[in-house]
Amino acid sequence: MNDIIIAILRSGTPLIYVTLAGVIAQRAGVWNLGLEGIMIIGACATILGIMMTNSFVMAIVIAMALCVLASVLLWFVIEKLKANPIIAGLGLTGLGIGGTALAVEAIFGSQATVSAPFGVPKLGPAFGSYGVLSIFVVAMPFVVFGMWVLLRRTRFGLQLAACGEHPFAARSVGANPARMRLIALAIGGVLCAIGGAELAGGSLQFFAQGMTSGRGFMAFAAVIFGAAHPVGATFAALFFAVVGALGIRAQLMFGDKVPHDLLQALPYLATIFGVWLSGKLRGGAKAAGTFAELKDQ
Amino acid sequence: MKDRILSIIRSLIFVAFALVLCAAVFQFAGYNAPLMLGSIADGAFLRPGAMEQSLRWALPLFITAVGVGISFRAGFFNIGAQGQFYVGAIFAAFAAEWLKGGPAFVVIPACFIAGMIGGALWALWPGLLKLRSGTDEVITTLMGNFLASLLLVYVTSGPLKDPSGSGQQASSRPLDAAYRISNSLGLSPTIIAIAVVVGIVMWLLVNRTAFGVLASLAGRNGTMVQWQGAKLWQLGLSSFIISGALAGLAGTIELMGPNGRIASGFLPTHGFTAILIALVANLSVVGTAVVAIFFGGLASAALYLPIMAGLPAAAIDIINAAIALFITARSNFVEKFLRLGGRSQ
Amino acid sequence: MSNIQTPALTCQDVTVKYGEVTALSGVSVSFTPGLIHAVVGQNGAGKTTFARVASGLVQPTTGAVEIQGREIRTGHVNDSREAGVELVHQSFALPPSFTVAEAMEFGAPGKGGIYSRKSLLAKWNEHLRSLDVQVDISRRIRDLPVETQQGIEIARALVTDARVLILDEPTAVLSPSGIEMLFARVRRLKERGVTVILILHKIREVLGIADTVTVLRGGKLIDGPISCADISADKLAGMIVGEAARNLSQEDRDALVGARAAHGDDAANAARNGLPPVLTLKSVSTRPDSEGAPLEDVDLLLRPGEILGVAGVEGNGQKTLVRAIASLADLSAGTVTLAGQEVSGKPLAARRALGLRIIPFERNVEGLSLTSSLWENWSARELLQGPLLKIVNPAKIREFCDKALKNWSVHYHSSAQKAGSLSGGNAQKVILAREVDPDAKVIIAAQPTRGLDIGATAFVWQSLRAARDRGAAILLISSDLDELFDISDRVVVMLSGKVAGEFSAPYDIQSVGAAMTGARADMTPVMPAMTGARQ
Amino acid sequence: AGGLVALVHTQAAGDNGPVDSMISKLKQLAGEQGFEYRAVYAQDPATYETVFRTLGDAGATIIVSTFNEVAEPFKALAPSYPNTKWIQLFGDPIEPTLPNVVTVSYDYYLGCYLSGMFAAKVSKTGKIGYIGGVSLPPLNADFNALKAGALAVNPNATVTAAFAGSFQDPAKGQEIATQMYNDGIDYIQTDSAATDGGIIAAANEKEGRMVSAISPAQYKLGPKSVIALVALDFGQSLYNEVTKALAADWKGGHFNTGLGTGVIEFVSSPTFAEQGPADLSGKAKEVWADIEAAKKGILDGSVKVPFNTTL
Ligand SMILES: Nc1ncnc2c1ncn2[C@@H]1O[C@H](COP(=O)(O)OP(=O)(O)OP(=O)(O)O)[C@@H](O)[C@H]1O
Ligand SMILES: Nc1ncnc2c1ncn2[C@@H]1O[C@H](COP(=O)(O)OP(=O)(O)OP(=O)(O)O)[C@@H](O)[C@H]1O
Ligand SMILES: [Mg+2]
Ligand SMILES: [Mg+2]
Repeated sequence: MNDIIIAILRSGTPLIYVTLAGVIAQRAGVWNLGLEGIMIIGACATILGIMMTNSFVMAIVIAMALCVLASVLLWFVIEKLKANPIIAGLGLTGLGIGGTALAVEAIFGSQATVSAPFGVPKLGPAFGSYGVLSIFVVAMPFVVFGMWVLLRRTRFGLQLAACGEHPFAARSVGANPARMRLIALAIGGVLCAIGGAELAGGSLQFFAQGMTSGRGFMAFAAVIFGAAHPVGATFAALFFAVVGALGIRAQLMFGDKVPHDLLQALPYLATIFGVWLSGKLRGGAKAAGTFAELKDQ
Repeated sequence: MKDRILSIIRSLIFVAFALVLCAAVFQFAGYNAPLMLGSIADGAFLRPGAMEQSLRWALPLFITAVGVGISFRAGFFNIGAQGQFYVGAIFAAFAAEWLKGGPAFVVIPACFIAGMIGGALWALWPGLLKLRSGTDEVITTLMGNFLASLLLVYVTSGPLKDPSGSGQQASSRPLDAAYRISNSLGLSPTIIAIAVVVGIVMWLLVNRTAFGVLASLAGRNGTMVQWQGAKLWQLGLSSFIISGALAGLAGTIELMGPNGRIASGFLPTHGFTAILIALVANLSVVGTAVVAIFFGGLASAALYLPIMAGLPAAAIDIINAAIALFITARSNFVEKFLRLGGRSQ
Repeated sequence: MSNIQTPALTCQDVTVKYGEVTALSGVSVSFTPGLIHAVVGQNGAGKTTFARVASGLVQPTTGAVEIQGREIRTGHVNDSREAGVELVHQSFALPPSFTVAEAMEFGAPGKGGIYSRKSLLAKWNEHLRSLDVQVDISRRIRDLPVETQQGIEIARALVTDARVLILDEPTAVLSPSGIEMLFARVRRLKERGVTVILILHKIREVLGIADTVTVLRGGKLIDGPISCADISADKLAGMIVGEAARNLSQEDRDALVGARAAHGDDAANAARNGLPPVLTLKSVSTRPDSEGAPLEDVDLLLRPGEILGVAGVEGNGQKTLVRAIASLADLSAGTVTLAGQEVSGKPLAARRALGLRIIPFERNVEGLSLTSSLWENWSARELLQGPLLKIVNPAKIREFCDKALKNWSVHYHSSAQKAGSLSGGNAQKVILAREVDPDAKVIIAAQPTRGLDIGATAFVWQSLRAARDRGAAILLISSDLDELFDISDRVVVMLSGKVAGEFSAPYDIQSVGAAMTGARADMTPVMPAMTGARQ
Repeated sequence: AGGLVALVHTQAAGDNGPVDSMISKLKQLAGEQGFEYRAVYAQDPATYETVFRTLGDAGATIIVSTFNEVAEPFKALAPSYPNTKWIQLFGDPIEPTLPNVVTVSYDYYLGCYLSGMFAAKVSKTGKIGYIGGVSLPPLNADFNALKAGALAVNPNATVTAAFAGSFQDPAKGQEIATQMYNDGIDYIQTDSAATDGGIIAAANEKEGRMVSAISPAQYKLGPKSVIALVALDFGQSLYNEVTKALAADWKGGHFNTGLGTGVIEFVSSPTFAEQGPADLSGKAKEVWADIEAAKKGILDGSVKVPFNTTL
């Protein structure tokens, strides 16, 4: 049982941090498809940062700074240059994946995996089998709670949601949607940095090319699945982690009887089923209608 | 018209800006930036045969992108083009396998029909889920892409596997030459004709039929067309099916044209590029053609660059990404600049 | 009005340009504190723009704004709010997914710390109660009727200690009783020393509540503030409409300024009674759904050449009635017959083919796609009448559209412009141009004059009458009793999803009112007030 | 010397194994012999032909590429570029042979067979795992050989396969490996490029977990867990073939290389022998003679290893 919990927490935590970044952006009205790119920047910067500064704190600060910078770039392009947020987000993802590869190549002369001497601090043996968990895993529930408070229990959170849902309403109470989105994306940058750091440094302690492997997009799916609610999306991300783990289990149990490709498809099928079910529970096709034309006036 | 030209100029300015930015970064990282810029132009449009190569990549992208445009117009964020493209190619490959030995004039059309049906089916289920139970199409189509890639692995290393040699290739058996619609260069009158027909038909559908007008109205405000007596599910499902069928058609072209087979993991970014093209083109059919040629050129240049300028694969990703980041920018300083001082708001 | 007092709000030489359009030009006006001021003008006169400048939402191209004698930075909402100006928007600005409590909280001033759901409920319940807004505070905005939404907007605007409250067309969405409650609320605010600026269309409302009136036309200040005591309804109408005043018929002019129209053309009534009905609802009941009270056993009969008014307090099944006729609500019992054919199971398309036309309640959601071009909006009905793959020619459609829009004297630049860029009156005319065609047999007109200026209102009435005279049957649903009485040949009253009574001219407002409130004793005290809006 | 030598790799760089070693050997050789080189990543099978054609047009003297997937484009293009020497590593012979194409076949699965035997001997639980990137035919063959090897030693052994779905997802590799180890599997054969790193990381978490990887570069990732390698020295192979091709008397044809030639080898880790748990390193040393014997048997044909590309 412990093993299962640990495994789920480990695979779920990076996803959850990035999902929260997606949630805050979504609520502020930005479809952030750059999550993948920002996350990999966080992963790369953490490992390289540890190698260079030999300090975890310095490394995570560098990672956060770079991720916030990437987020701000996205904000600038969307908000100031009025670019299409989806395309710009995908562009940022490409920039993150290519940029980290190029950086590794430029620094080490090869694209091979780079390992750091240590990673994110762990709980340590005092906690028994949970000792292998990193502090970011432990912090995760608190961060989720914090995000829930920020988004659902403060005036700031309400104004942020108003900026996403009805910018004119937000403006008419004096909130500045552009600035709110900047704040949301910057906070998202910090969260993505943590997500990336946890992915690369939580238990692996190395950076490999493209190691986010679509987790940013899964996080985005979790945002949609969880209806941009911090807790809902967290559970959606956890759901992805659980079905991922079950998919592996299925391969180990039935791999000799059922084609592996089919077994690997199970998490995706489960996701489709989950989204279908949650859509049904939320009231079917009617509820899916959005306020598409609720534009800033 | 003036607006269109303006927006093309604007895009070009931002693309140039992105390229210069990349060049600066690469120069800084120790690569030869002027050579890079030159190679892009060469690779895309200037060197002999470059136009053909650009078109080779552009035409299937165009077909998929037009389809993507249809479903986006109808208000569905169907990002499943990649999966629909794969499933189309898979269906066509099965058709080709089963009909092997038949006369080309039967087999080729049958493959195309099979491919379009495959693509359409792969769009149909997310469409049904969306329209019947409100299941978010972003997630279902994204999952559909993953599923289709797995299916491709499965069929190319299972039922359709090429048994030649030691049987270690994850790809289907090469198609008989008689069934190919182009050589491996991928440009033939047939393919051009298909693209032109698709372009014309889709242009007519979008701009000259009641369906086109109503579907985009429904995409912007479904409630309003419902009050006009439209069946939303009919409009919605048709757009899903059309976009899937077109992606499937593109998959079939890749199979029967340049590739002559399907291989595990082939053209993995086709769908995303098509979405990019559709959005950059603002979903207009003519715009899609223009933008597809631009991206075709880019694809062609991306294969040329690492060879001529010695850039690593990552650098190519960066160039593509920077272009994506900036290509839809519409800062009004460009307009201000173009109007030379004219006041604009 | 004494001169020593510093004005509550002063605009100096305010000009606002949106690109080519000049929404306000050189407007200088100042409002005495503690009074109720009305601002009137046609659609597009610049009233909303003026309100937005005052509240800091719009940065004027030139000009200055002073509040309580202090000049404020223009274009900064927070500065205006701090100075005590609050604006209640014409189309409300509350995020639909918010609960009432959240909608109150998100606009409150200051940082506000962390709240709990309970504390929020307690806090805003208190506030709402103090303002007489009755609502379940944990419901979502999108599920609330417009009156309640407006109450919440006003309450939201009053969370600060607002000294100047601007209400942009608050009466447009209200029923007579709602209007009276609003006016009572406004009068109480006045007693508390708040300066209230009301943007209104109806002259009788202006004269009924305001102390002064200010008239805008074409972005220019025509006159004001003028004391309401010094001006007649006729004169005011003339000032608002300007040159066009001469084109109004006496009948409309009377109606607009609040005089009772003459009714009772008995000969015509008798002739109509002989004709077979064109729309019949026979004991229609609908399944309950999320969108309003279900119908219960409704019988309705509509003959060619008549205007049947539907009165009722909002939320008593009028919406469902329209949706049932449009086949958008599920019937649980009963039949609908249209032009002699039973259409109970038939979709809207088939009903429209038989001559059904609908001017829906929600102009901007159900009636128009704001982000689509005018010609697309205009052509939707006809396009849906043919097969989906029918080849069409947009150039031709645009030509026809231009012709139709010209016929309906819509003010617009090009048929390619987005519907969202039209003023309310013009937007409504686009819908009329689409729905009132020669083939129309039954026209359902739901709140067709809501938010329209007096000229446009008269225009709608004329159009509906003309359609009736052509032989079309019109079902007019309105919360404005005056409107109903003025142009309906018969009126039915809806109450809790049932038809609670039928009346014919001359209407007795007391008995109609009694039917509207029915057994609901709690509503009865409001009754006398319902006629209060009428001078 | 002189000219342009190009390596077209169809797997991403950064695998700590074959691709990285080919690139570095190419660099090294370029330095020694003074030619211009390019390492081009061709991710997409649909683009192989265009890439080769562009290289041919650019006048490349030697084009090296890998795996069977490039066979069709090689066959199609080599005749049109007679002055270019084409080398396909890890490929089947081309029939009929082309004068300017060399194919080199590898029998990596044989190494996996030996790994399976070794696993069955050192495993305490008799449970053996295999983690591949994607379920492609060559990987399926590796797994089948691994299983055959294990069963040849211990008919009661269980050999379980799982695929990460990507060659670039170490976190997934770690997750799969952790589940396998928790199930009692104590020996995992990796076959998933950069995903391997995560598998080794999972093995490092508890003493007694063993991994067999692919490249000596991986020793340092798991000094106490990487017990052996089914080594595949693509880099050396590239070095040899390109050196031959640079000489005057080069001819097209097919070469078998693999077990016994130094290109493919099943080797035990010297690092593990020093730092690994004493019981396991002792056991490894003890059984190694049997492995050597089996290797001889394979080479002289007395041990038959099945080759099966389906799961
Ligand atoms: N910016 C946004 N983007 C997408 N959906 C949003 C956004 N803001 C709000 N929503 C929607 O609003 C709905 C309600 O969200 P909300 O956070 O109020 O839920 P809740 O159940 O009230 O949460 P809590 O229990 O924390 O108060 C969500 O289901 C979500 O669909
Ligand atoms: N954001 C905008 N962009 C361009 N033009 C605008 C904008 N807002 C208003 N206008 C134009 O400015 C003019 C004044 O508009 P405004 O909304 O102030 O009129 P109004 O008097 O409030 O009309 P109504 O009675 O219909 O509410 C109109 O011509 C309108 O089309
Ligand atoms: Mg809530
Ligand atoms: Mg207005």
